[in-house]
This record gives sequence, structure tokens and C-alpha cells, in this order.
Amino acid sequence: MAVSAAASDGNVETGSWLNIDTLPTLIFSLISLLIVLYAIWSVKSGRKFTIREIPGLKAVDEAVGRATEMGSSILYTPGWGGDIQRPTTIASMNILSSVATRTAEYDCRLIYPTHDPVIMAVAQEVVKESSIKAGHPERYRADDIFYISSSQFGYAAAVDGIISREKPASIFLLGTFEAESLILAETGNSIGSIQIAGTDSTIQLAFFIVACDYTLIGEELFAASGYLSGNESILSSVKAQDIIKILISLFIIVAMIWATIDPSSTWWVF
Amino acid sequence: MDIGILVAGILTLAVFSFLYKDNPVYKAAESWLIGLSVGYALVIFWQTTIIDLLLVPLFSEGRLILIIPFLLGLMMFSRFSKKTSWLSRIPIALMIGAGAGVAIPAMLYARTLKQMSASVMPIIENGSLNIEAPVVALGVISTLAYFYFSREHKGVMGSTARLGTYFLMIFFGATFGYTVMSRMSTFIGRVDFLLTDFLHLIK
Amino acid sequence: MRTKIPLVVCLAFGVIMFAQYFSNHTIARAVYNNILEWWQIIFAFTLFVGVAAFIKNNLKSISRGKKDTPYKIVSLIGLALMPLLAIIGGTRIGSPFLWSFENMLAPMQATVFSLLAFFVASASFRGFRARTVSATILLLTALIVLIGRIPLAEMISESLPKTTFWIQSYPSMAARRAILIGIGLGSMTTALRVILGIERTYLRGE
Amino acid sequence: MDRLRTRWIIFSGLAIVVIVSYLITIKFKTAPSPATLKAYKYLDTLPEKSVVIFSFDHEASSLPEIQPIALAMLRHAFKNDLKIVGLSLFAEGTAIGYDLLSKTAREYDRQYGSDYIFLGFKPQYISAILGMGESIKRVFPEDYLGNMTDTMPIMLGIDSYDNIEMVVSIADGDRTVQWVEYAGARYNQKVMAGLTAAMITSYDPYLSSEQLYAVVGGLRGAAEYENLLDKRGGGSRGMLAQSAAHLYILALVIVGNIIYFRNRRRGGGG
Repeated sequence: MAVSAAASDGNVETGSWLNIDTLPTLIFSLISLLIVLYAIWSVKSGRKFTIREIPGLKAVDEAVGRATEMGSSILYTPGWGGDIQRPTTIASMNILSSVATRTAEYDCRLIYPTHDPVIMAVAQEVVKESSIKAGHPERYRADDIFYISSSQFGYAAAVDGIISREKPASIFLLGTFEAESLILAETGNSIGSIQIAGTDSTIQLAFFIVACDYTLIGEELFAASGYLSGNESILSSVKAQDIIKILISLFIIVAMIWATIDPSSTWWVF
Repeated sequence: MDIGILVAGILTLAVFSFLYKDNPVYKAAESWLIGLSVGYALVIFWQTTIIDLLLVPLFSEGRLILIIPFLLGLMMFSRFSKKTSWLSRIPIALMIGAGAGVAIPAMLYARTLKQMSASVMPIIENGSLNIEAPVVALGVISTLAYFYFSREHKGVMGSTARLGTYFLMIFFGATFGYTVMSRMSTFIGRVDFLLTDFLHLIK
Repeated sequence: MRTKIPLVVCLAFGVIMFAQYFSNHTIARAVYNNILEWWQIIFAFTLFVGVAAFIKNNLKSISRGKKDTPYKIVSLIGLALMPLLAIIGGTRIGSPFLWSFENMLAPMQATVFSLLAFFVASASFRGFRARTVSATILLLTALIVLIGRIPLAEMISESLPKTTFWIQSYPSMAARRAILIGIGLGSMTTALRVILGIERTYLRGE
Repeated sequence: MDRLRTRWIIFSGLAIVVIVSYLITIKFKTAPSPATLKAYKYLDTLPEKSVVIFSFDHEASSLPEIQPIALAMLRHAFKNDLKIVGLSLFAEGTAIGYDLLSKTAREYDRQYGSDYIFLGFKPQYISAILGMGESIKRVFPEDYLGNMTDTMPIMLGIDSYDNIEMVVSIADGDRTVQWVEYAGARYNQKVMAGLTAAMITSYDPYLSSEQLYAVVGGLRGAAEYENLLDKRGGGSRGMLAQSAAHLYILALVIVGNIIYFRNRRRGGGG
């Protein structure tokens, strides 16, 4: 296949190995990667990282407990928008793992409808593992984790049907959501379920905040997956992200003062 | 009346019947929709990907390297058998790995670096106070503080994070407002179709 | 071997795709374009797997003779119809395939989507309560935007639409920006863990 | 039962408000937002025969909202005798895009092949966007109607973003982000957008960092644009219904809160 390079430096035939325009990104990437690797390494060598309390997370136990008390079920949806490689889907799977451990302990039914066959397969495995970990492998029901349709509103309509028929006491909406978010959350709201939502889709967050009891906002979803699973590599990544956030804040403050003193300078523009 | 508009009008009304309650007409329309949409995707992907990107280049242009993704694609079907299903991990691993590799620099550039430098504005410009500059900087920094997980939100950190939640709520409120606007527009568009094209009540 | 091969594949393609971003070289561009094509091809196959699962599920519930059998049959007919039309009449302008898209699929999707207007209305009635300071800020901002973007606003006061734009362009944008930065960082660290093989969730599920 | 009844009342109220107000014709003056004005001015001052790409990056479901925006901008472009290259990065936008483009072209008596062309759909959008930076004809060897692209008169002087003044992405999701992040960042291509209202706030950071040139958002944006063009269309026609719907929601929120506070006072007193 013939692909010609877009060479900006005059080297039209082959282009340069290093695109100078991307240098700031490269430097920033390397700094970030080093910070993440350092955090992972320091956890490996025994350092403990803790995470602040995230309000929605306390509600997880409450949600499972309530469903058990009422002899009802729990519905868990990863949303329609994601596929298995999305970071949010991965975070959602990690949370599913701890929710499934608790449902297995309490013998509470867990329904997991999905729009993606690969997500279905992974979720089945996650729930199965959690049941084994909880000491109740017999409580794993493969049929409750199923594929519906890849069509957005087909999926939404079907999950809606399940919600109104099964009336789950608690609903988890964790993953990547698009317009179906409100259809699901509103229906859940109308039957009075406890709803815990979390997504990185910023538009849908507004609806979740209005219609759900607890909402994990954007990055909180990632942190929550570390908090619940106690997975140290996730915790260390969260720590690394925090360090980078401090650097970014300092950068903005310093550059802003600089810009005020010397308006002609533009070193902060990449 | 144009038969297409008639069909579209009837299907539109069938879907709207859901608002009264879940009913067989709606359910039939919904199943029809699901079936058609899956079939449509099948055709589009067959044409634009399997034919255009795989079969034509492989067989008429002789790009033999495409045998690799072809085989990897076929491995996805190993999922249907317990014994071989681990094979499907390989194509998935490729997609996940490549996706992750692309994401790191792209995310850092567009979502982080670029946004970071765009947040820098002079506080005093041409001798007058530029109120937006501190508002944006404070908004960004306090919201970042809300997303700071390593420490409990107490003291200075706590009040900064609290300020961050207020900025977040402003964003969610504005988004909610605009989304309401959007959904209403969509509905108005369907009303337009029903009143103008289907029922001819408006010229 | 069952985990090692996928981990190696993931690592290799992750590193290549990371590195190519910084290069303009012909070889780097060619490698990049090829991998993108592979990605696309494999993705199409996952869709076929999904369709196969869809057919399997539907046939299964039809054979069990459940109440919703007629609906499942409707779905399967719809699924078969589109490829059939495409084979018979092609997919270009004026083909039955495109006719079905424009007169059945598109209007139905648009209508299901417009149902959201009604859900928005009932959510506004039920969920939008000034319970706390945060909730009140959310509510007020939403109302300002709702009013500020209709022609009536200009009649009430010139400054109302201006306030809307100001809120949208500064405080709201700042929060969205911080969310973007946060998600960017979160995705970056997840991606890195995936490439390094620390995060293996996707390897589960056989 | 009570819950269901409230729902019906709310639903029928909305339907009545929108339908009745849509039947009434009132002309509004809609002052343009800064972003709409910027988009309009840009297209208005482009020299004749400049080439603009219109990319239909949306699904069929958002057509009702997207169509008036697309029509207004297309009319403007055809009126000013700009050349238009249409394409789609969403399968569902393809037929719709071609329809809109050819319908508007007929209004202004523009010829296919010399004044405008529709290239059709490419699924791998990132590689398509990047590829067009090197050669549009290689990414789209055939147009939507099956003509060889390089035989079309309009394509004579066009081969990459160097010959394109502006990309207008008509979108209901984050496809425009890809235009910004790949065509914009890598090839310095100017990009602006026609967006559903729901997406407006998501694009504010890109607009403010000037990665995105301008935005025409929602039915309201369409109405503003139509006003600037002095040509009435779907946007202006829908403005009264839109306003009525907003006021209806406003009323619902207020009534909802009154009920809430009244109940709380009663509940809290005991």
C-alpha cells in the first residue's frame, strides 16, 4: 500500500522519524508514564495508598442489602455505549466483581443484560469467579447474564421491560451511556428502585444526577473500581493521576501569573 | 399519498403508542426496529468493511498481508465452542492493545495538554480586570480538587472540592437545559412530519 | 499459552500504536494505516458474532414457545429482510434497501428518540428538587438556560441570553474541562495498565 | 396507579402544548449567539468557488433536529456559490446527507459533479480523516453514485486539506471531536460544527480553545442562522413550539418543587 508521508520539514519522500510538532505530547506522555510506573512500583514494594471515601460506594452494600431483605433482585447494566476495550467498561467490570461477591453471599439474584456479546462473555466469567470467591459457586446463574441487541433503543426498550416486570429493588447503571440513560433511569425511578449510576459520558451525567440516588461522576468511576476491588494497581494509578493533577494546577497558576506580567509570552501554548 | 410516507407515518404512530402504555402494536414496531437495525448494520459492514477493505484488496489486488486480520476475525467465532474459545482472546487483545496505544498520546494531547494551556488567560489585560480568567482557572482547579482521591476532603482541600462541586452542578445544569432543548426539538421534528407530510395539516 | 499469547499481542500492538503517534516517517504511517484496517476488519467480525448470538437467542426462545414468540419472529424477518433487499436491488439511490431505511428504519429511530422528550418532562417533574445547595445550583442553571435560549428571553431582558452564554462559556466550560482532564488521565492510566498486562479483565470470559 | 396517572397527564400536556403551538405561526426575531454569528460570517466572507467539506456525522434518530441546521448552512454555501464536497462518517448519515445536499442544490440550480459532489460513507473514520490529509481521491476512489472521483470536474483542483477551506461537521455525537483531533491537530484544517443542542456544552472547551472554529447548535441555532440568511426554515418554524415546550418544563419543575416542599413541611412537622 502506498502511503505518502505528510512531511512538514521538507523531507517529502520518507518523512522524519520524529514529528517535531508532537514533541510536547511526547515529553508530557513520558513524564506521565514515569509517574504511573513509579506509583505502581512503589505499591509493589509495599507502600499503601488509600482513597478518600466516595459517597456512592457506601450505598453499594445498602443496595444489595435492601434487595435481599425485600426478596427482590438487582439489575446491573453497563450501558449501551461501551465495548470491552473502553476504560469505563473495564472499571464497570471491576465494580461488578465486588457487587457479585456480595449478591452471592446474600443469595440475591443479579440480572445483567448487555448489548455486546463480548461483554456478556466477560461478565459471565467475572460473576462466576465472584460466586466462587464468596464460597457459593452454586449461586451463579449464567442465564441471568445475557445478550439483548446491539441496537440502542432496542436495548433500552428491552431493559425497560425487564425493569417493569422484575421490579428490581436496586439498579446499577455503571459504564458508558448515551441517550438510553434517561429511559432506563426514569423507568427505574418510577418503580422506586434505589439507583446507583456512574459514567464518563458527561451529558448523561446530568440526567443521572437528577434521576438517580447516587452518581459516580467521571473519574470517580475509575477510583471506585479501585476502592471496591482493593486492587492495588488501580489504587496506585489513582495516586499517579492525583500527582499529575497537582502538576496541572500548578502549571495553570504559574502560567496565568506569567501571562498577566508578560502578555507577549506564549510558552504555555502547545 | 406517497406509500413511503404512509408507512413512515404508521410506524411513527405505532412507536408513539408506547406513551399510553406498553402494547402489542408498540412491541411489534419495536421488534421490527430491532430486526431492521441489525440487518442494516450487517449489510453496511459487509459492504464497507468485508468487501472494500478485505475481500477486494486481498483477492483482486493480492495484498496477502490481509490474511492475518481475516484469520484473526474468524477466530472471533471460536467463542461458540468452549474448547477453542480462548483463541478469540487474540483478536480482542489486538483491538484492546492497539486502542490503548492510540489512546494514550491522543488523550493526553487533546484532553489534557490542550485543555490545560487553553485555561491560561491573563488576569489583567490592557489595564482592565479580566474576570473570566480567574473564574475559569478557579473552576478547573477546584473541580480537579473534587477529583482528588488521595486525601479526605477536609480543610482547604474540602472547601476547594466543595467549590468544585458547585462548578460541576453549573455544568450539569447547563447540559440538562440544552439536552431538554435537544429532545424537544426532536419531538417537534416528528410533529412536523406528522402534521405536514403525513396529515397535510400544514402547508 | 492461553494468556501469554494475548498478553504479548496486546503489548506489541499497544507499543507500536503509541510510538507511531510521534512519527511522520513513511514506514510508521504505513504500519499505522495497516493496523487501523486490521482493527476495522476484526471489528466487523465481532459484529457478525453478535448477529449470530442474536439469531441464536431468538431461535432459542422461539423453540421454547414463549409468549413473545411472534415478536421474535418479527425481529428475525426484519433482520433477514435488509440483506435480502441489498442482494436483490443493491444499496444505491432508489434501491428497495435504501427505501426501507428511509421509510421504516429512520423514522422509527427518530420517533423512539423523540420519546425522550416525554421522559425529560416526567424527570423534570419528579427528580428536579431543590434538596441541597448543589441541587439548587443545578436546577437554577438549567432553568436559566431553558429560558435564556428561547426568543422570549430577549423580550424579557437583553442580559438574559448574555448570562446564558456567559455561564456556558466560563464556569460550565471550566468544569467540563476539568472532567475532560480527569477522564483523559484515567483513560491513560487504564490504557497503560492494559498494555503492560496488569489489567486483564478482558482476558476473562471463555 | 397514581404514579401512572401523573405520567399520562404530564405526557398529554406536552403533546398538546407542542402540537398546538406548532400549528400557530408567529415570526420571532432570534438574535444570533456569538458562535452562530461566527459560523455565518465565515461562510459569508469566503470567496466564490472556495471548497467546503460537509460531513454528515449523525444517526437517523437525530435527523429532526439536525436537518434544519444542515439545510440552513447548505443553503448559505450554495447561495454564495461555494463548492461543496459532501461525505459521511456515520453509515446512517449517508443517504440523509445525499438527500439534503441534492435537494438544496436543486433550489439553487447547482450541478452535481461541478458544484458539488457526495463521496459517500467511510467506516474507519479516523483513518478516513487522516487519509484525506494526504489524498481525498485515494480515500474515496468512487463517489456515492459510483463515478470515479478523479473524473469529476469539481475534484480537479482538490486533493487534500490544502485545498479545503473549512470542514463543517454536522454531528449528534463526538465525531466532530475526531475531526478536531485528527484533521485539525495534524493537518491544521479549520473545522466547525452543526450540533444537536445536547452536544453544545460538550464542545464548549474545544470552542474556547479555538480547536473548533464555530458552532451552530440545535433548532435554536438553525433559527438564528435562518434569520441571518433571511430565509425561513424548520428552525424558525419550530421556535414557538420550542419556547412553549421550555415553558412547560419550567412549569413542571416549579409545580414539582412546590409539591415537594409542601410534603416535606408536613412530613417534617410530625
